[in-house]
Amino acid sequence: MSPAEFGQGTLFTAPDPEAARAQFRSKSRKLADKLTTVREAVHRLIKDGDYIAVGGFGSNRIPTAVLHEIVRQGRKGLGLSGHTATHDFQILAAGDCLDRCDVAYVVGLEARGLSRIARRAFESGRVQAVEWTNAALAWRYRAAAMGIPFIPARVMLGTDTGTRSAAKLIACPFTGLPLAALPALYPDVGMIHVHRADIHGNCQIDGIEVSDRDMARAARRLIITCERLVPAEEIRREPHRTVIPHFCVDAVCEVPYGSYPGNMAGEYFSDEEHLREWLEAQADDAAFSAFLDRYLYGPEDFQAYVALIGQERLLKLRRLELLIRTGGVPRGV
Amino acid sequence: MSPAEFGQGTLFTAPDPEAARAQFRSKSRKLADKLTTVREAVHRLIKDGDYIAVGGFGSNRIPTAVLHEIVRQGRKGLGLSGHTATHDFQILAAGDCLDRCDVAYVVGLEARGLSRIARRAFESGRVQAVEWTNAALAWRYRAAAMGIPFIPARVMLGTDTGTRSAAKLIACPFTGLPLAALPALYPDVGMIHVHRADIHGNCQIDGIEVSDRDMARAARRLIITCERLVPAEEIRREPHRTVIPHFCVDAVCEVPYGSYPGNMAGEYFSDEEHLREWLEAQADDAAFSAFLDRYLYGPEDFQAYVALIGQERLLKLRRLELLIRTGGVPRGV
Amino acid sequence: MGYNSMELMVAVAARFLEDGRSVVVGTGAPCAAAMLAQRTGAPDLLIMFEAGGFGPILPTMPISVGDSRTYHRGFLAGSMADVMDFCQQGAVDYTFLGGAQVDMYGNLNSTVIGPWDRPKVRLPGSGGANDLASLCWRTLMITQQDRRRFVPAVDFLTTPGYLTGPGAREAAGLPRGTGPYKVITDLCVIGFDQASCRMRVEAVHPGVSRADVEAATGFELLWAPELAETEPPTPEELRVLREEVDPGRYIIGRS
Amino acid sequence: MGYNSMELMVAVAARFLEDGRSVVVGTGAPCAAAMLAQRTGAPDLLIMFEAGGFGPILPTMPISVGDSRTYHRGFLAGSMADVMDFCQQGAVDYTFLGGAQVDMYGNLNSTVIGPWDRPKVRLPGSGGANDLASLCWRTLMITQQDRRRFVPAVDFLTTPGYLTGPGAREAAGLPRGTGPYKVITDLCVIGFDQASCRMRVEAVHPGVSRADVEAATGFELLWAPELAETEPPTPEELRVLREEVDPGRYIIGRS
Repeated sequence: MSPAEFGQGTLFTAPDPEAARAQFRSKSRKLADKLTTVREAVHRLIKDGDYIAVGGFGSNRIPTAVLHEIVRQGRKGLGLSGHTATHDFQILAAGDCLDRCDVAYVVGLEARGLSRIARRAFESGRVQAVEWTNAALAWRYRAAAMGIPFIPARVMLGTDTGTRSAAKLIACPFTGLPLAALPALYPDVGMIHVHRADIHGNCQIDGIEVSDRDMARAARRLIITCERLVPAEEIRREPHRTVIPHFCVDAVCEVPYGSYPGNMAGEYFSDEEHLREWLEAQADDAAFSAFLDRYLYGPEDFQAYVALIGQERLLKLRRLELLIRTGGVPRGV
Repeated sequence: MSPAEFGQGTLFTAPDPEAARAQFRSKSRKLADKLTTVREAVHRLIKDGDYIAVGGFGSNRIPTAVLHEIVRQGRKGLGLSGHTATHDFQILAAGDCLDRCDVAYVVGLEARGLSRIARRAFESGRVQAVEWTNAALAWRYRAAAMGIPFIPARVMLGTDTGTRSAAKLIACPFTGLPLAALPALYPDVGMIHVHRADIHGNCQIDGIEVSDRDMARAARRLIITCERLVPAEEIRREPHRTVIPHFCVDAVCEVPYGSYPGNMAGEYFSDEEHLREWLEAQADDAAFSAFLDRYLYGPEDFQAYVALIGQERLLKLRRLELLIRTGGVPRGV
Repeated sequence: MGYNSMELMVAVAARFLEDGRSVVVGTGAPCAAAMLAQRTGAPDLLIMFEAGGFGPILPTMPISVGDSRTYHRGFLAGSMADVMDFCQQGAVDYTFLGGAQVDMYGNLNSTVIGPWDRPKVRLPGSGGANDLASLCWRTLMITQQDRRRFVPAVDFLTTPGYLTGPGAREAAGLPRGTGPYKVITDLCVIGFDQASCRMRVEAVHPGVSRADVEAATGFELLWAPELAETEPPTPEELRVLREEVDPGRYIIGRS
Repeated sequence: MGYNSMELMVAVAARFLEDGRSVVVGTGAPCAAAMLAQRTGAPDLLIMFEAGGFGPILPTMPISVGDSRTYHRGFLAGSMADVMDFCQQGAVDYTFLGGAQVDMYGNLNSTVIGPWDRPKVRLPGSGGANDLASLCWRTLMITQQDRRRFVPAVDFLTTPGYLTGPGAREAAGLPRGTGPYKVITDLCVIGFDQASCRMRVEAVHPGVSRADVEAATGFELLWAPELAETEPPTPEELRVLREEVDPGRYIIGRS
């Protein structure tokens, strides 16, 4: 494959580190109080047309509250980094929020099946796709987090994925090896759900980080939702536990069950029944519209959505996550 | 500066990822019992002429026991990654173990002053220097840890440091920006002191990691010393605390006070008095020889060295580290 | 002892995984194969999941490759880059992949059916598949075999097999010595001919004929000179699979 | 209130550090300046150390830039790459550096005295200095001023100032808008002339003459049209410095 054939896709975000440096310079390093509501954070920090990146892994540790709010506030023309975008993607597809997507993994919910509305977003031509891979997007975040315009990698080579990407084929100056140069990806807005944060935005995550350490550093603006707000002193007791430092963060929102219906390590397992409802409702447009009214547009905020789900079900998911067997149907409180 | 002027230094280690891949392929992923003595580990894993990398940061969390043992076993012709090499460097210089060095920071002990024997190693021409920076060496480890032959960076540009490095000047394929291409650094042997490890080599570190996460992954062979051996189950209780996974590791040695006279976070502060003795003894060759006989060649192993220092002094360093004031001269046990 | 086709495929796949080696798996059959291998010949098989889980003691089958089961009592819960870095570095021996289409060189399509710019069906895309097939030493597939799937040419080359044949991976810059290793289908076990890099049937399952296999394949297959019959799952493999690996029968089913 | 030259330099340096900004410091005077700034005009100055410490509540002066004081009750204890990545990304506003030699463009030498391949004195090398001066927005120096140190040409250009003058940093590929900011010596405060990128004296310390400064400098200095006299340390600055920042007088001395 010649360099000209490789990387014919559109580059949705500029990899220029100089513009990004100016942006990062402008952010304050103050230990300010950034606590706010999800509504206010989305209102203030996400504009129509922005390019966004979602933390976690599709149905695990996802910032569901922010995604619902984006749909409720009717954001349009967003770009998305589709780094294992599963339930997060279908929420945005339900709101018809997107018009372009760097695709690594979209439209599927892993073994659960394909999302009809997500498929339709692409098949209708409404969302423009450029192809990448999960590692490529992860490493593109890393390049941005490092402040370099590209990082080389040995993936996408020889494939149509490479042809339809916006990477470039280069030769290694030391070894002559052909390499894919992956352009830095600086999202306009990142959104990440974490286990614990202080009001300044210092964050701890239990379990896998997926790509959130690098994505948090790559994002020009960053919204954090957390299961639990903790005193700043708790962060300072174990500073090696901090995954995201406060000066990357623009807004902190306390959202218990914030990854629901996704999994949250040590807190609650994914609600497979509700995810199945999401997929099945899409078979019929009217039914799906009613479904969205009930679960997404109806509740005035995420807490109302969670209340609709009910504590009994949430406790069941907690027991499932913690592998606590209750000898039959889990009982309510 | 033209590309030809830049990077005139010798590249001591091959950045070729293919050879490294073959090496990493050959390592076992078994949860084997890798517990051994420092003597055996050095004997088995470090050969004359090897290129080595030392973890920690000069006088902080350094694998002193391994360094002493390298000198005692008389290894010669070693190459060193001089990424803030301070007390570690002067130990190796005392044994005349080195003949080449990628220099970021050497011969000094930060504010403590310069090491005469370390200076002499370079000024005599016995050790060949190639110039780098701390970040450059850290990122070279990262390139190796990532399995890519180089990583671009915006340092060393326009300077004699760049000229005397073995980096290459390239143009960014996206932005045209001039960049320093830093070749991957795969040390033959890495050596790292950690807080806790299991017998398989899974490691936890408290406090800063410096560059050890990437260096551990970059090294072809890896020796771990730990303050404390812990049951494998303790590692599995908090898997997000693991900095180095077992399959990178070739030998695990339990060495309490293993960073002495360096600092070990949460355990003991650096012994500034002993470090001063090290520096002052170098003023006179005969005195230094006697000093080495007493502290390095005399003790048959690291525990004998630590015994020579004595528990009273070690407890004093612990109190200093923990900021425990004892109202005057710290008392013994 | 009776067994079904999925049980056979999982048991056969497990036998290819050597002890002391590492494998990146997804959910489903590959995960079941790796778990079975750990409980039979390969207790020290290191299981990894692409989202960042290393060496879990799996309490149940994961539902997502990023759910908390994938690092339950693991020795490392890291990042996706951790996993991919190790793959690129050469530390990962096996991976399991699948796709909507596969050709005779083991190239996979999981991106689109139809033309890319006007797809009949938009599929998920590479995910980590292109990465894993590019970087891990050996790629295995567990798949149903039929002409819709085993096609002369994939609509979109998402994930590299041997590309256009001998030398093509290396010429493209992919790491030397990597590539497709085995394809375990419901009909047979397929390897790759060294000279041509094409699929070559090594064994057919009990009761399956050469004609059955050819009828299910949209391209010309090579055949090993001494074609074997697949060793059926042993009673011990079936016991472990049914009682320990997948007691809920999510993967192996109830039949 | 009496004060010594080091106290003056530290106090002056502290005043240049704006609140809500970040600074990578070493041990010694730069650390003292940053600590003083936090206790006077810049309570939210973020202090970082190159080995990985972010935002410590410093219980004492660190001895090493990697010792445990540098992240004592910090909000992040990370890696050297963490710090350097943030510098390269544009998130770090200030750094303090020094060297055995400096020229009129603020280029520093900390590598060798004499020719590089046969040095009279081998010095430590760049350490993180080249990185920090390349990547942080503004570089400050606190240094004694004399002709051995302020030289017409450095023996080795370890760490970039403005290199050969206007446009040279950008041409070399260094991030736009970065470079030397202030040099605080025992005699005066020096900035950099925008047009020529050369050192320009902005203020002389009380009791110091222009001739004193010129006598201590091995190259031609520019002079600000309205030369100021340095504001001496205030009683409050001195109190904080002596009682809180450096009660052991390791940096500011006892005189």
